[in-house]
Amino acid sequence: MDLLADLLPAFLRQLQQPTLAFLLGGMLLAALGSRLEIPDAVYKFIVIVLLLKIGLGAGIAIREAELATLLLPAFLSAVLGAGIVLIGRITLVRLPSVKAEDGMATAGLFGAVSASTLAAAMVMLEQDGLAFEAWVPALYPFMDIPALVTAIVLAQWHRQRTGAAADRLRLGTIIAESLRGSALSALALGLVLGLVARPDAVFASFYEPLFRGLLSILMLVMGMEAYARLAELRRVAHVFAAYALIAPFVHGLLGFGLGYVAHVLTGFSPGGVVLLAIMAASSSDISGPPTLRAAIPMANPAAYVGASTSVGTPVALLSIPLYLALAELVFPR
Amino acid sequence: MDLLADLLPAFLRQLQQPTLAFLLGGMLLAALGSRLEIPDAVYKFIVIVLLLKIGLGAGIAIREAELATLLLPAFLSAVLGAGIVLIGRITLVRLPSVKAEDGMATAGLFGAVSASTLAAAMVMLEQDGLAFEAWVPALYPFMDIPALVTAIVLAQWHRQRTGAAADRLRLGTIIAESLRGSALSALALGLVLGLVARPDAVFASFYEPLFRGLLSILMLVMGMEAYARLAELRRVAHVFAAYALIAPFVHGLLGFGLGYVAHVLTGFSPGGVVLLAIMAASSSDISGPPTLRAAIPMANPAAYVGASTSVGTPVALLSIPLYLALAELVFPR
Amino acid sequence: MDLLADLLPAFLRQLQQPTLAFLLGGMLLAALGSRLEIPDAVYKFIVIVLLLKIGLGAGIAIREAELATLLLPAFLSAVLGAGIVLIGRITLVRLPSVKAEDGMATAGLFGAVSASTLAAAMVMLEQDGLAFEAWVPALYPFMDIPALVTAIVLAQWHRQRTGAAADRLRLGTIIAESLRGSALSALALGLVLGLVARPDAVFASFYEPLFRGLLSILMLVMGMEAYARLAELRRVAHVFAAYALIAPFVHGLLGFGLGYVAHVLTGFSPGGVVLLAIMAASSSDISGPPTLRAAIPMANPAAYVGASTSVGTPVALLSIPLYLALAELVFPR
Amino acid sequence: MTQPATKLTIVVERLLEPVVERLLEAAQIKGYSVFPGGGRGSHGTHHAYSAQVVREFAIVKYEIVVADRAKAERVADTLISQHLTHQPGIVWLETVDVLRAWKFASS
Amino acid sequence: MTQPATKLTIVVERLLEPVVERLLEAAQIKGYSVFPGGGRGSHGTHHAYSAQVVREFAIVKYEIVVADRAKAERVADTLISQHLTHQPGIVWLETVDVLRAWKFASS
Amino acid sequence: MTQPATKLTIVVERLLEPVVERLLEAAQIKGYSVFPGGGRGSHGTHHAYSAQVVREFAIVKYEIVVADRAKAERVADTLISQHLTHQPGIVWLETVDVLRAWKFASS
Ligand SMILES: Nc1ncnc2c1ncn2[C@@H]1O[C@H](COP(=O)(O)O)[C@@H](O)[C@H]1O
Ligand SMILES: Nc1ncnc2c1ncn2[C@@H]1O[C@H](COP(=O)(O)O)[C@@H](O)[C@H]1O
Ligand SMILES: Nc1ncnc2c1ncn2[C@@H]1O[C@H](COP(=O)(O)O)[C@@H](O)[C@H]1O
Ligand code: NA
Ligand code: NA
Ligand code: NA
Repeated sequence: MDLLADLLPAFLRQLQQPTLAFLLGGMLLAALGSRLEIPDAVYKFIVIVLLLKIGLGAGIAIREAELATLLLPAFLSAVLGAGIVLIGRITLVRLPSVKAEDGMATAGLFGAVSASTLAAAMVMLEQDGLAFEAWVPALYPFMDIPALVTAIVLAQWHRQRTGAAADRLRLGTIIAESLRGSALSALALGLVLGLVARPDAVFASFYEPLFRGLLSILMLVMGMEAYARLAELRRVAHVFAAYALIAPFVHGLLGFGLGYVAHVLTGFSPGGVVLLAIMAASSSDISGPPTLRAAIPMANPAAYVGASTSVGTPVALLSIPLYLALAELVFPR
Repeated sequence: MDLLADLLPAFLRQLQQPTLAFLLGGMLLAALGSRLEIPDAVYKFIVIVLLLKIGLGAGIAIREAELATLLLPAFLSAVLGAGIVLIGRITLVRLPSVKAEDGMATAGLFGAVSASTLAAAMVMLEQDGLAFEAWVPALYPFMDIPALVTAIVLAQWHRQRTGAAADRLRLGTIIAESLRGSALSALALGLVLGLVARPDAVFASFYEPLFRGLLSILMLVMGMEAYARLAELRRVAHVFAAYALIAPFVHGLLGFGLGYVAHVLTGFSPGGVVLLAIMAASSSDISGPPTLRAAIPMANPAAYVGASTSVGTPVALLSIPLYLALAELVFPR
Repeated sequence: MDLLADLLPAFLRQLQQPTLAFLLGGMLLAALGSRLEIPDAVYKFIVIVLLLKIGLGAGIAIREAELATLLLPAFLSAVLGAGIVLIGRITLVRLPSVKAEDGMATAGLFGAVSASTLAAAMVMLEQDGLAFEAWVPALYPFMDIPALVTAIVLAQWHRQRTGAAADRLRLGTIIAESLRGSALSALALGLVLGLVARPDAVFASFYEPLFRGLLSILMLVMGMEAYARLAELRRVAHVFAAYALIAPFVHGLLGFGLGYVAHVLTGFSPGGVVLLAIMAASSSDISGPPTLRAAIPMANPAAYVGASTSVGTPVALLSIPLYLALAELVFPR
Repeated sequence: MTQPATKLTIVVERLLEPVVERLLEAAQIKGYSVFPGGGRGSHGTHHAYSAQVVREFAIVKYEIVVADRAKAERVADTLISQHLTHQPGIVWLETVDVLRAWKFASS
Repeated sequence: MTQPATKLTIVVERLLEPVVERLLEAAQIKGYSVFPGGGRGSHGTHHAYSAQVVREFAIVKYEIVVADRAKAERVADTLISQHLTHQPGIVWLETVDVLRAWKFASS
Repeated sequence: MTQPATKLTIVVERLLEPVVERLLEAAQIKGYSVFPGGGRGSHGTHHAYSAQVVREFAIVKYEIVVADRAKAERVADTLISQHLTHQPGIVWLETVDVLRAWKFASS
């Protein structure tokens, strides 16, 4: 009760943060039938710049970081990614109205990471003055890839067990395909350039100052998209909407818990714990869907893309203040 | 004579302002047959960012403004919007070579407001150091919507009188449709976010610094577009070109006059008077045409879009220095 | 030997410059099969902004420059542009496996100038603190147009000699067509506005700060494009690849030499000498190909576009450090 | 293997998108494709690329393959008589051979 | 209701746009549609999206519906013989059924 | 002057681009055109413009003109049976009259 009394005003205050306000604004516009359109090219450009910025920042930071401190968080990220999919396997997929492949693909997306949610979280942490190791965003692929791989492998086992002829995909191929997607490519390129080149000047003069502004427009797109896809979601089983509503909180708290373990063991920063929680809570919106579409073609994208984009991503974004508030309780400053 | 001697050098100096220089440059490029192309996606992105910026700025300002001071200017804006269309009804539409619907649609566009002209005026006022209440740009819809509604209603009356079967459009629908257009949507979203969210940081780090630069590219597009559409205009009656050449001055002076009334009565700022004049002088280029096309399908877009985009908008833009000079005479600093 | 010992570490250090690092990164992504895509609209927008910036900067500078000092470098630029094509005519085109038209078109592109290479060089000179007259980039068309014109005229002579019916193109038409291309249009517009308008404020607040950042993304595109076109190049005679590998060095040293002459005669700055060398070394990637495609339709674009984009441009970009190092030796500070 | 069907092509301004889609909905037609473009006709030129100040006037082409030719003709007639008297737009029909004919049979 | 007409399809690079449009003008053809795209042929691959360093090589498709088949063939022949010997491009004709045939009769 | 040929039209998501292109390659078909677009079908709506969060799901239309109808049918059959059972996509064939028939004869 007391906790809630603490959380509610903090939550309402955070909704006024431009990041979330633009998201809600986009939903509102779509709901009111606005004809505002952000061109596809602009959307893609924004995502690439944001991911390059995240990668560059992380790469520059890793130059100075002690590599040993990264190991535990990276391992925990992989555990979270694969673990969330396994949890989906034994909950969502078991439900009577859920086609097995649809459920596995959905769990795969929720195990994976949303680049836009991660970017939003970074801006909101900065706004709040909650520090994190600059390499934390580089944990993204360590959570993303294990989740997608797990989902694809589970779907293959399922096909084999049910006797359907499945062309076996090899693990290496799946991982390589994931990394070739536009989101992870941009992030990885940024990382490598941040590590081996000296992009500090262009980072400070271009990527860093544009980050917040471009994010505000991305949030607008995500909001409009989320609303637009709700219609699609309505056509599939309701359990997907229910899962998409509840799962982010469960996954986020799991992430917070494991992050706390790293905090105790190796001094992982409070901001890092929050980012880990939010990555776990988020569900893939850019890179995951095409990977799954290619690897689990029998799954219905209306189910998994709808669940992730329409419900999962906005819920994850709107729950960022929750983890910030939690951090305030758990790590008193 | 003396006035002209004062105005001419000021005017020539203002033409060197990058805003107008880029406009003229765009026309020149088009006239010389340049193959330079600004992609559609970039054009749309620029317009959205500019309108979000205008809206955010106005919204942030309204938070602190006394609402009472807004009422008179808003009312005068609506009077101007509807009044300009009525003036067009009893002048342009009466001319023998003008089809009634074409004339009403054209008057509708000239009563409405051009977002790019408004943005250009804001930058030029700032450059000149002429202050205005930051909420003035939010008067845009108060002038725009009454103008379009008046034109559509006049066209419907005309059809009914001439016995043609017209499917009656309801007032509420027209207003809602206008607000759903991309321009007003972006402006309104900015306003709301400026009012209820706390976008000051992203406003200062992104929207404000990019405003001038993106405007310079928008002016380039407007210039090229204006020239390109001249050919279309040549195919319709010459009175449209004549109207488009003269009307902006008449409307601008009307706006200046009513703005002056507000100055005397409620202390409306000199900069606000100038912006009101320029909004009145401007003619809609983005949101008006599709609204009219849908609501007055019998009107020929070559007439009204040609008149507005090819002649009206450049004339309004190039007459901005006129109102600046007038303000210097009327409001000695 | 000693020279090489000086050059190598400098070269490796320069590869870490973000400009070249992003280029290599783009190649790497393409080689690894990444699905990262920079939308066409973004690519076009970046090129236009960079060229407007180059033009504006040069125009602002020319306002203060003594026109006489421009004459010699402009003349030398034209000599270089035409001369390089003539050299190609008596070397590349003579080789047995080379179709005459393919050879002339390729030589034409290598005589012409790459806007992206020029922009990259400007940023790297600034980074290195090597000053140049701000009007130097305006030499671009003085080298570009003579090169293209020479190639087209040579191809026409060739057709006539071989008895093929060629529709004679007139010189004026070729030059006008070149200037109407998007690259030279944007540059020329910037120049004119820089000269006659007062764009200093928007230059400083928008074009200048975005230059480096947008260039980094352009380099990414160039790198991906270079790799993607390698496959095409493999289908044409190997001499094109060999020419594209060697010619930039020959042309660059020629440019450096003629620039040095201007340095001695009229005090042309060391930075100007380097930029002249790099323009000579570079090969046209944006405006040249369509001009040649229209004027020498019998030439195979796989040969000339492949040679220029896949090999010529990256080699020219990667050789920028060479001319910087050379300048350090020749012009001790 | 293949079966004859009718392809209805509609070229209109984007402004009419909702009208066309409502007509198809009303006719129980579940499938169509749409392609952005430009063109020229009695109402002037519509550019296919580059900055368009008024997007809603851009040209789109609908291609609708249906098993039932009479239905395609009905949609075409309604569209033309009710919406294309003042607005730009053209319509034509073709006979095509489809695979998996069941994909084009509505309800 | 419908009347037979001829649809001429021309697939060329954007570079040839002015050529095609001049030919249509000369043949008194007042209406056509144009769609951006990509493709592959004897002159290599043209990408349909993503950054193209050379825009003018992009593929466009013209679709021109005319009442008079002979005229369509004349345009096609001129284009091919005068402009498509070295440049990429293909051309084909189809018979379609148009509504409002008067929209396709030139002058 | 003109000779009959077959136009194969394939409407699929961009995701299937490599599949379609591999099939054409295997069938020795050297020429095709591709157009970006949108559409609606049994797998829901694909928007033709505006921000698409997942690009790979956008609709593309392949138009492939070949001299040999049997070959076009074979490609269509393979595509449908091996790849379009779960994925969105439709396929149809038309007879067209081409100029320069040699451009469409494969191998
Ligand atoms: N004869 C034609 N062939 C192909 N497309 C046409 C033709 N006439 C008109 N169009 C298309 O239909 C649109 C509207 O035509 P209109 O109603 O004549 O203005 C044009 O912009 C073209 O895209
Ligand atoms: N057989 C074909 N079917 C459809 N389109 C083709 C075909 N051949 C060529 N094209 C198109 O025409 C363009 C030029 O072809 P080409 O002259 O063969 O290089 C290609 O890029 C394709 O867009
Ligand atoms: N009847 C149809 N006519 C034209 N295009 C269609 C039709 N049905 C489906 N399509 C196109 O094919 C895509 C996939 O269809 P489907 O396999 O039914 O989901 C759709 O998005 C449309 O672009
Ligand atoms: Na997750
Ligand atoms: Na007005
Ligand atoms: Na050169």
